[in-house]
This record gives sequence, C-alpha cells and structure tokens, in this order.
Amino acid sequence: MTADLSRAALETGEVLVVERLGGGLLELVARLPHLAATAMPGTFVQLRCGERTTPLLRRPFSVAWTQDDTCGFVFEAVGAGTRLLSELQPGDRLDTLGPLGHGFTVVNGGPVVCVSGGLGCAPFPLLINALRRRGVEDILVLNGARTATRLYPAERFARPAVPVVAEATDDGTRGHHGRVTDLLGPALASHPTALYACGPNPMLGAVMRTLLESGADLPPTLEASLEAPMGCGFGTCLGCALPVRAEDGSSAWRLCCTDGPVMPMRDVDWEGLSALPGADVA
Amino acid sequence: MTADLSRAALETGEVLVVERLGGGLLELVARLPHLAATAMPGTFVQLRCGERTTPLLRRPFSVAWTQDDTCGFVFEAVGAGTRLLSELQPGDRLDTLGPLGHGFTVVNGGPVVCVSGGLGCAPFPLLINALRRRGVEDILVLNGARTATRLYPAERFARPAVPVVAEATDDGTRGHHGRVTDLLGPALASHPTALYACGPNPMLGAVMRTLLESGADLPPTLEASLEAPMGCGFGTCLGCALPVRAEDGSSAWRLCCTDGPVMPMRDVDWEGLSALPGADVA
Amino acid sequence: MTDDGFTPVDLGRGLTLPNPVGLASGTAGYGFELDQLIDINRLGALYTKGTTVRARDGNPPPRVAETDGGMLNSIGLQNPGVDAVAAGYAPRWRGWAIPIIVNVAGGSIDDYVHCATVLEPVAEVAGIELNISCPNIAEGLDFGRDPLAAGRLVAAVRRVTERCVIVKLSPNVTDIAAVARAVEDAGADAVSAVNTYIGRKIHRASGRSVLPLGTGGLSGPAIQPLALAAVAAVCDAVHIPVIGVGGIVGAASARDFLIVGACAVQVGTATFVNPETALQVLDGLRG
Amino acid sequence: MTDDGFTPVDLGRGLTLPNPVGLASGTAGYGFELDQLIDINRLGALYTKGTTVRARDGNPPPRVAETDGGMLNSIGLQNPGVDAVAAGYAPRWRGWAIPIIVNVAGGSIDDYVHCATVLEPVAEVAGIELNISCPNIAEGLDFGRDPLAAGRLVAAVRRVTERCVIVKLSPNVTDIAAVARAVEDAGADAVSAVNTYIGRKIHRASGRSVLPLGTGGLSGPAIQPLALAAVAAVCDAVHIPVIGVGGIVGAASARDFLIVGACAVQVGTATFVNPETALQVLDGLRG
Ligand SMILES: Cc1cc2nc3c(=O)[nH]c(=O)nc-3n(C[C@H](O)[C@H](O)[C@H](O)COP(=O)(O)OP(=O)(O)OC[C@H]3O[C@@H](n4cnc5c(N)ncnc54)[C@H](O)[C@@H]3O)c2cc1C
Ligand SMILES: Cc1cc2nc3c(=O)[nH]c(=O)nc-3n(C[C@H](O)[C@H](O)[C@H](O)COP(=O)(O)OP(=O)(O)OC[C@H]3O[C@@H](n4cnc5c(N)ncnc54)[C@H](O)[C@@H]3O)c2cc1C
Ligand SMILES: Cc1cc2nc3c(=O)[nH]c(=O)nc-3n(C[C@H](O)[C@H](O)[C@H](O)COP(=O)(O)O)c2cc1C
Ligand SMILES: Cc1cc2nc3c(=O)[nH]c(=O)nc-3n(C[C@H](O)[C@H](O)[C@H](O)COP(=O)(O)O)c2cc1C
Ligand code: FES
Ligand code: FES
Repeated sequence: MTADLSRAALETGEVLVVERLGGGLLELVARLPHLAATAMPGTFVQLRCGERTTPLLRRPFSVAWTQDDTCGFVFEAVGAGTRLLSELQPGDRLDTLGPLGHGFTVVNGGPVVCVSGGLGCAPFPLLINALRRRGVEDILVLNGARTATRLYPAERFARPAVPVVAEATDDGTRGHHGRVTDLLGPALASHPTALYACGPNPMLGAVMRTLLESGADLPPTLEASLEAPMGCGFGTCLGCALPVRAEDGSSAWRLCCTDGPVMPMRDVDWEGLSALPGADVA
Repeated sequence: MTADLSRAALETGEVLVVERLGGGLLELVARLPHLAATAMPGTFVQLRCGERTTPLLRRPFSVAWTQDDTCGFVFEAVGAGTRLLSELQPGDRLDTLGPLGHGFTVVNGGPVVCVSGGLGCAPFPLLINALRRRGVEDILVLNGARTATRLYPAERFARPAVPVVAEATDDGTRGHHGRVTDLLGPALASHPTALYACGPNPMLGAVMRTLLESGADLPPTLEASLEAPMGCGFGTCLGCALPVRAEDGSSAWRLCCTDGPVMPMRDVDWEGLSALPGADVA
Repeated sequence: MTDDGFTPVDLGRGLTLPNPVGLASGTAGYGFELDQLIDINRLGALYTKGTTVRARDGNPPPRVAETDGGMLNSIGLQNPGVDAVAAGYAPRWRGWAIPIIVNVAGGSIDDYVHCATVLEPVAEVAGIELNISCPNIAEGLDFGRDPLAAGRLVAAVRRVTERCVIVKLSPNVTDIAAVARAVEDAGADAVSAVNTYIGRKIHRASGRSVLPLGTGGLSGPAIQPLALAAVAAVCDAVHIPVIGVGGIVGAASARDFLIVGACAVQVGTATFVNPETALQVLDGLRG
Repeated sequence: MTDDGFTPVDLGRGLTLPNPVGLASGTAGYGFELDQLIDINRLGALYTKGTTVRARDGNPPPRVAETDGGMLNSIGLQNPGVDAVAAGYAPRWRGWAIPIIVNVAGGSIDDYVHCATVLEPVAEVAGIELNISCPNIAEGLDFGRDPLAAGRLVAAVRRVTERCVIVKLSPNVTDIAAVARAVEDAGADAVSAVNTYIGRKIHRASGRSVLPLGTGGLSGPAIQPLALAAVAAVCDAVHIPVIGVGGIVGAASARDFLIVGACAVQVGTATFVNPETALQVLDGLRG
C-alpha cells in the first residue's frame, strides 16, 4: 500500500523563537502556515539542518504544537543536526518537509493517559489539543526524564488549561524518584480508553512490558510513536524498518516513516526491537 | 631548502568587526596577538572557514594590516569559504594558522609604486606601514577594480597619512577609465626603487608585460604576490606549484606558499603561468 | 526538442527518454510516493527499486547511516517481487508520461532471465536496468565485478527481451571500463554508472559496525568525484549511451556527468533531502 | 607501555613504533616543515613523501581541488630523488625520536629495488613503505591493481632489504584482500591501506577537468567509510600488521580503524587543515 502523502509539502518557514527551556531542552517556533494547517497529532516533519552536505539528510521531529500559522518543535542538541538547529536565530529560514507519517488515533472519550519519556513529550501538546477539541477532558500525562531540568514544563502540555501531569525523574530531583513506568499502575486503575506513549524505543518497550505485567486490561487504543534512523521520511528509501508481528504471528518490517511513527503497541515486535542496536546508531 | 616556519602558529582569535565596504568588499578585524606581532608585509594566514568538513581546507588571506594585538583582512565572498567568513559576527572565534609565506622585500628608499588589482589591495596597508617605518614616504598606489564601489578606499591604504592613490576602473565610474596597467607608464617616470604588485595572476602578467613593453628600466626591486590553490599553506602538500624560470633558463616549479606568495617578477614564468587554467579552478 | 526544451535521449530499442534527468533506483520506490510530492511526469525516467523474482523482506535495521557528505545504506533489496510489480504496480503506471524502467536484481542468471521474461509483456515497462552491483546482498556483486560473468548475464537476458536493457555498473572494481565493454559486447543497449561504493561505519558507543552486514553502500555528494571519474572512464570505453549517477545534488553536479560524456543522469540520495532535486536539475540544465 | 601510555606497535624486522599514530605519506613532506609547527617527535611514525629513483618535478598545476568533504590531488610525485633523500635529508633526521619510514614509488621493479638498495645502509631510515598505488603518474597503479605483479615486486624488494617493508595498497581494485594476501605471501612485513581513490572534478566555467591529468586522488573525510571497509577486508585477509589510513580527522575516526583490526593509523589530509591533528588523535586515543 502506498502511503498517503497528499498533505506533505516542502515549506520554508521563518524562525520566530528559539527558547532554551533548561536542561538542554529547546523549543523552536517557526511560521509555517501549511504545516500548521495540516499537521495531525503524532505526525512529524523533516527539518533540514543547515544548508550544506554535512549533515546531509533531514532530521525527523514531531510537530509539538500548532497555533495559527506557527508550529512548535521541542528538541535537544544531541548531534550535528540538532546542534545546527539550536544555533538558529529569529528571522532565519527553516526548510521543512511535512507533515509526514501516520499519527495518533484521537479518541472521542476519556480517560486518556499520555506517557512521555525524555523528548517523548514532543507530540503530546498537539495530541492533547486535539483530544480536548473532541471533548476529552480527563487527560493524565505521565512525564519522565533523567532529572528535573529535563522535564518538559507541565504547563506546556496544553494551553490554556494545563492537564494533570505526574512527573518522575531518575534522580528524584522532581516528582516520583524512579522511572515513568512506575506511574503506570495507578494510571491504569482509571481504565483509560486510550494510552499513548512516546519516548526512546527502549522506554516504549518498558511501557509495554509494564502494561502486560500489570495484569490490567490493556486500553483499547494503545499506541506508541517509535523512532528509527530515516533516509527520506516519505516511504521511498525503505531505510526506517521496524519489526512488527504480522497478522499470522510471523515477523515483518514496517516503515517508521509511513506505517508509523505511531503504531499500535500490540503490533510491535518489542523483543525484535530491543534486539536491534537501537536508533542511537545514526 | 626547507621553508622557515618558525613564526607560524595556530591561533584562535576573536572576531571584533566585520565591516561591509560596499561592492562586496569586506574587512574583517580579529584579535590575534601572535599574528599581529609576527606578520611581515606580504605574508599570509590560513583561515579556517567554518568548523565542518565542507569546506575542508583552510583558505589563504593576506594580512592586510596589524594594529596592537589585532589584524585586518580584506576579502570578498566568492565561494563557500569566504561566504562563511562573511557571516562571522563580532565575538565569534577565528581559527588561524600563520604567518606563512615569504613576503615583500621592504626597501629603504623610495620612490615606491604599489600596483593593486581588485582584492590585490590586501597586502598593501601592512607593506606601506613597514615602508614608512623605514622612512620611505614617496609611495604611489595604483589601484584598479571593475567598478568604483569595488575600489578599496584610498584612506585605508595607510593610516594616519594617506599615500597618493591613483585609481582606475574598468567601467570608468571612478578615476581612470581603463586598466590599472594604463597608469604604469607615468608611474615609472619617477624611476621607482621598488614596484610591488598584487592581484589576480593574469593582472600580474599584464603588469609585467606592460613594464617590459614600456622600455623603461625595471625597478631594482620588482615583486608580485601570486595566487595558487593551496592544500596546506606550509610547504608539505606540494599542491601550490607555480612556474618559474630557473637560473639556467629552464622551467621549474616553485611553491606559492613557501617560496612565495611574493616572488621576484623577473623569476616568474609568465607565459607558463598564463597557460595554466588559473587559480579560479578551485 | 520536446516542449521542455530538451533533445530526447535515445537509449535504443525504442526507448527514448523525454529528457536526460531520471530518478535513481532505490531512491524513488516505484514512483507512487514521489508522484504525490512532485510533478514526476516532467522527469525523463523513473528507475524502480531493485526487483527480484520473489518478494524480499530486506535486511534488519538499522539500514541507513550518515557519513561526511554521504550516507550508507543496507536495504537488502526489500521489494514485492516481480510478479507483484507486473500485476499490481504496472496498471497504476498507466497514463504516466514518465518512462518506467524496472531495475532488476538477482543471484543467478536464471533470476534475471525470469524477471525479464515476466516484464516482457508489460506495456507500462519502458525498459529494464540490470542491477549487477548491489553491495547489500550476499550474492549482489558477483556479476558486477567480473566482466565475463557480466557479459554472460547480459547475453542471457538479451535472448528473452526486446526491451531496452541498461546495465547498472558497480564502481567497486579495478577496471569499470572492462565491465562496460563486456556488457556492450554482450548486447546491452546502455549502461548506467555508478551504483554505491562499499563503505563501513562504526557505532562508536559499542565499537560495532552500524549496519547489520558490516558494510553498506555509500552514496551522496561524497562520491560525486569518484562517480565522475568512473563515468568518464566508461564513456571512453563504450559506444552505447552512458547514464551518469552518483552524488548529484543540483544542475552543476549533474552537468559534470554530461560533460564527461553521459547522455543522461539519475538523481539518487539528493531526492531524500529534497524531493524536488531532479526537477531542479532539469530546470537548471535547461537554463 | 611507553611513557606516553601506549603499547608500542611491532611491525616486524625490528621496527617498533612508539605509538600507533603516524603522518601519512605526501602530507608531511620529509618532516622538516611540520617539525617547526608541532612536536613531531611525540608521534609514532613519519611516512615520507613518495620517493623515486630520480628527482621528479611533479605535475603541472592546478594540483589540488576541493570536493565535498574531501580533496583531490595530482602532485605527480614531486620529490628530490632517493639519493638526495639518503645523502641530504637523512643526516637531518639524526636524533629524531620519530621513526622515519621512506615511502618509495616507481614504474618498474628495478626502480623500487634501486630505491630500497640506496636506503638500505641509511641508519636514519626505520623502514620503507612501497607505494604501489599512486594514481597520479602514468605507471602508478599497475602494481597495486594486480596481485601477481604486486607479489613479484615485493619479493624483489625483499631480496635487497632487511628493513621492515610496508606495502601501501590501492583501494581502486575489485578485491583489495587479494592484493594484501599476495604481498603478505611475497614477504611484506606489514600493509598500509588505503591510498587515494581515483576522482575527477570539472571546472564548471570551462567544462574541463580541473586536474592536469583529468583525474586525481581523493582523500579526506569523504573517503573514511570507504577506507574503513577496505581496511576491515584487509585485516580479515592477512596476518601481518595492518596500518589504517583514509579520512581520519580525530581520535574517533582513527579508533574506527583500530576497531576493525588495524594496529596503527596514519593521518593525511587532516594535517593540512590542522597540523596538530595527529597529536590530537594520539591524545584522544589514550584518553
Ligand atoms: C518520527 C520521529 C520523531 C522525532 N521527534 C523528535 C522530537 O520531536 N524531538 C527530538 O528531540 N527528537 C526527535 N526525534 C529524534 C531526532 O530525529 C534525532 O534526535 C535527530 O535526528 C538527531 O540528529 P543529530 O544530527 O542531532 O544527531 P546525529 O548526529 O544524527 O546522532 C546523534 C544521536 O542522535 C540520536 N539519533 C539520531 N538519529 C535518530 C533517529 N532517527 N531517531 C532517534 N534518534 C536518533 C542518536 O542517539 C544518536 O546517537 C524524532 C525521531 C523520529 C524518528
Ligand atoms: C597567498 C594568497 C593570499 C590571498 N589573499 C587574499 C586576500 O587577502 N583577500 C581575498 O579576498 N582573497 C585572497 N586570496 C584568495 C582567496 O584565498 C580565495 O578567494 C579563497 O580561497 C576562496 O575561497 P572560497 O571557499 O570562498 O571559494 P572557492 O569555493 O574555493 O572558489 C571560488 C572562487 O575563488 C577563487 N579561488 C579559490 N581558491 C583560490 C586560491 N587559492 N587562490 C586564488 N583564488 C582562489 C576562484 O576564483 C574560485 O573560482 C589569496 C590567495 C592566496 C593564494
Ligand atoms: C537507499 C538506497 C537504495 C538503493 N537501492 C538500489 C537498488 O535497489 N538498485 C540499484 O541499482 N541501485 C540502488 N541504489 C543506488 C542508487 O540508484 C545510485 O546508484 C547511488 O545511490 C548513487 O547515486 P546518488 O549518490 O545520487 O544516491 C540505492 C541507493 C540508495 C541510497
Ligand atoms: C597531497 C597528497 C599527496 C600524497 N602523496 C602520497 C605519496 O607520495 N605516496 C603515498 O603513498 N601516498 C600519498 N598520498 C596518500 C596519503 O598518504 C593517504 O593514503 C591518503 O591521502 C588517504 O588519507 P587521508 O584521507 O587521511 O588523506 C598523498 C595524499 C595527499 C592528499
Ligand atoms: S525513511 Fe525512507 S522509507 Fe522511511
Ligand atoms: S599549499 Fe601545500 S605546499 Fe603549498
């Protein structure tokens, strides 16, 4: 099946704000009318980092939020590409290709749980906004990070009304001292209609394991946004394969960029995924 | 013979000023105490343009002038490297290797003629300053460019006292309408002790031709600063060969970076040089 | 001259490209994604993803990794198999103006012959490109690295098809001109050069190779000067048309290939960075 | 362990490098320039500019040209000839701590044998590196691209020298491992890989090749993934020590070569960008 790319477009926007949130997190705001009008929760955009041939490829980023004709992105300078993005100044041009990918299923009724690990916060403001527009108010965000300064600020998960955000830090500097998965048990007690997760692939695997081990009924909508190194972002290079279980139980590959990045957590071959060298091989 | 590199050093300076002079000319000023203390007239510095692997190699630039612990460079954005230099901001770091090369012979008495074509102005402020310190006051600068805005401003050739500058533009927008070589005849009438030339290699060839055709006695000191694409700038890659006439009249190569960039114009094989594809092959 | 202002490129056996700019195999799938992103029908040719007798799942990830000015890939010829292409994809190409050239790969002469046979009656297929140079499957380079084997393969395929046969050459050889001459002698209508260069990247945290097979194929601007040298050597060696590919990022880097004697070009990796690159090359070459 | 914290690298025949980081042939001349710029005696080895029987003037300019992440060179083995090196340069190396390995090039077996013979009695020469892979002279690649010829050459040189003989391999071949095995069998003490890749650049204003011979040798970060793949293949093929070279810009890109099995490395083009690169690699590898 060919991916639906009918909304995807090249768009050169203008950088409006590059805000340093502390702990290395950055929020980039750009005027991108097309992307703002078409991005759905969980879709992503391929950003060109610099204008030279190194780094060569675009980098994928979740559309964190949209407002009027602007879009927000949350990231951290981890390598050459994100470093270049972090050096952008208001007024600079931002070369984008998007929206891309298959996003979250926006349910019609709550309660809903969003599980974020680290930069996994990125797609949730847009998702929460869409849920609210469908009348879903009972939204719990579980937000985990290494340390307090690296927690995406609770008030940014939704504007104006902040959802309930439960926080966890590995070092105990804010909220629960431990993993974000520790907060899943109580969250499941509310029998959520949907659970959405985003974060590094190993963290997503841990979420799935915790859900299965909890013995609780799995939420009917159970989706995660996964990561893979990408060549193109639009389904032609076949570079972003992720292991899934096919209907017949056998193993198969799906493309992160067009079959995902959001996939039903039930379909992902978590064991196969954890056996891979991981996305940090790029 | 091994080049004398005893003064050359890696030095990371701070950009102080990036001034746009009009016509595309830029003057970059950086705090570079070592270079400022050691650069001799006609020597050059290898500047790193950006921090990435494209553009890979450093770029050679004349040290235009020094003052206390600062150095000035004059250039134009012609390609990737100079474009990156042109984007530098005050406070940015400038990675340099210098001083390099064999500079001008600073004579003890005038009159002296300096012939500049386009960006060939670059080494003259430092040279004129050195001449003045030797008591040479009778200095005539012949300055040619395509058009008026591309003429390096006369008052910058020496501070505080401006030398006599005769200007020529290809389009007649300032000074003599024609080539800078047209101004050589009158200049030679003063029987200069030294003539120094700098500009694109073809312009230098034209200077030599004009001198020979004029029938006038050639100035005893007759030197030009030549250009060649450079790999290293310090005599190890052997990439910057220029054709000269050896003592026995046969043809030979000399290195622009260590035997030059300043060479006695009598030694250069101007015919061989003009047969080459030129420096603009990089 | 076409409306676009280009002289059509005659590759032989009735295959004439409307202009010299195509999309390289493996970087444009079977065209259905890019058709949504760009005006694909303005281009000179679409070379499909390498297609094999049976469907292939491809290699385990990671399958791509970046290097200085380039990227390594190890896709492993993931494709739906030639029957699915002939039966399922070809009808969707009906009405497309862009000539579709199916890139065919295999591990034996029989594989190639089988694919060519299946594609022979498919009207939407304008030509076939024999990929004898894929570094990402165990048997992928055998034909491309041996002039004799390459010649035998081409001769066998020649017997079963009237379609224009383009042979995609591997640069990972001592003498690419010798392979080019061998396939010319065996009846190839044209050659394309080059496929990717064998490269390796180490995952620095673990000290292991990033790609699952250890090595992958290097593409992108880093290889442009190498591809250009290889294509120039091929152009000097053969009389059939030569299609240049490798590291093209715009009209200037594309024109280099035409200057050394290629009659057409393919844009690969650059399409990932900007899907409009091939169109920009087209406009730039005309301008 | 040396004072520097490194295990010395034993290349055989009494040649032990104090540490694994050397300066690649043709990028450090004969050491006299870099000796003025850096503390050259901290390094593991200096591989000299390719040296021939007679002095060579080198190729006409332009001799260097930049590409994406790399550079092409066509120096044409400009050098003063082996006699001048033995008589004029060697005395200047006296007292240097860094082992001097003279890179030798030629067009015939006799040329190499002559150079090795001249260098044999020179105490300051720690070893010789046979450059059978220079793409910038007409006869430069013959030996490097043919395992049989390479083996014969090494066997002949072996007969006239007790010095450690390192063979510098060309990457412009179908099977670099085969050449490596051939020179190992013929008595080479070690191999270094790789020399530059054949590349071409077009001067866009004139449409002509930039370099005087049309092609030149590509070096620099663009080739690092290719060199790494080649060196890994060589390491798998031979038992003698392998020295990795190609695109090293710092400790991380150097370590890649050690990971795939090289025992030492050479820093080439990066020295042009920063003369201290090799020292930074040294410090980075230890740290
Ligand atoms: C669909 C999708 C959405 C994403 N959304 C966001 C987001 O909103 N905010 C954000 O900060 N990051 C996001 N990422 C990850 C982001 O793309 C990478 O951090 C980025 O590509 C790194 O580029 P770099 O040049 O800075 O690092 P590189 O130099 O390429 O690599 C440095 C490190 O970055 C990581 N990395 C590189 N590529 C990827 C990749 N494709 N996926 C995951 N990790 C990678 C690895 O840890 C690697 O070691 C997303 C990834 C995907 C696939
Ligand atoms: C000893 C020496 C001193 C120099 N001093 C100055 C100076 O003070 N001010 C100044 O503006 N320029 C000077 N130049 C020229 C300057 O080095 C080039 O303009 C610069 O390297 C161009 O780099 P780029 O990346 O911008 O252009 P590239 O992308 O490398 O090339 C673009 C164009 O720049 C020119 N060019 C490139 N390399 C060279 C080279 N080595 N020599 C001559 N032209 C080249 C060519 O015209 C080429 O077409 C000097 C050159 C030499 C050899
Ligand atoms: C992700 C990817 C997949 C490829 N798959 C194929 C293929 O299936 N068949 C083929 O002949 N070439 C394949 N190639 C090689 C390209 O067609 C092209 O020859 C090569 O990438 C060099 O061109 P470029 O530098 O413009 O990408 C592939 C290249 C890439 C990057
Ligand atoms: C300007 C230049 C000259 C070179 N000359 C020689 C040479 O004389 N002999 C030789 O064996 N290799 C020579 N080489 C190849 C280098 O030693 C090295 O193998 C190659 O450049 C790859 O390493 P790098 O990418 O670190 O530069 C030369 C390389 C360059 C760039
Ligand atoms: S990134 Fe190219 S197919 Fe997914
Ligand atoms: S630039 Fe390297 S020797 Fe002159």
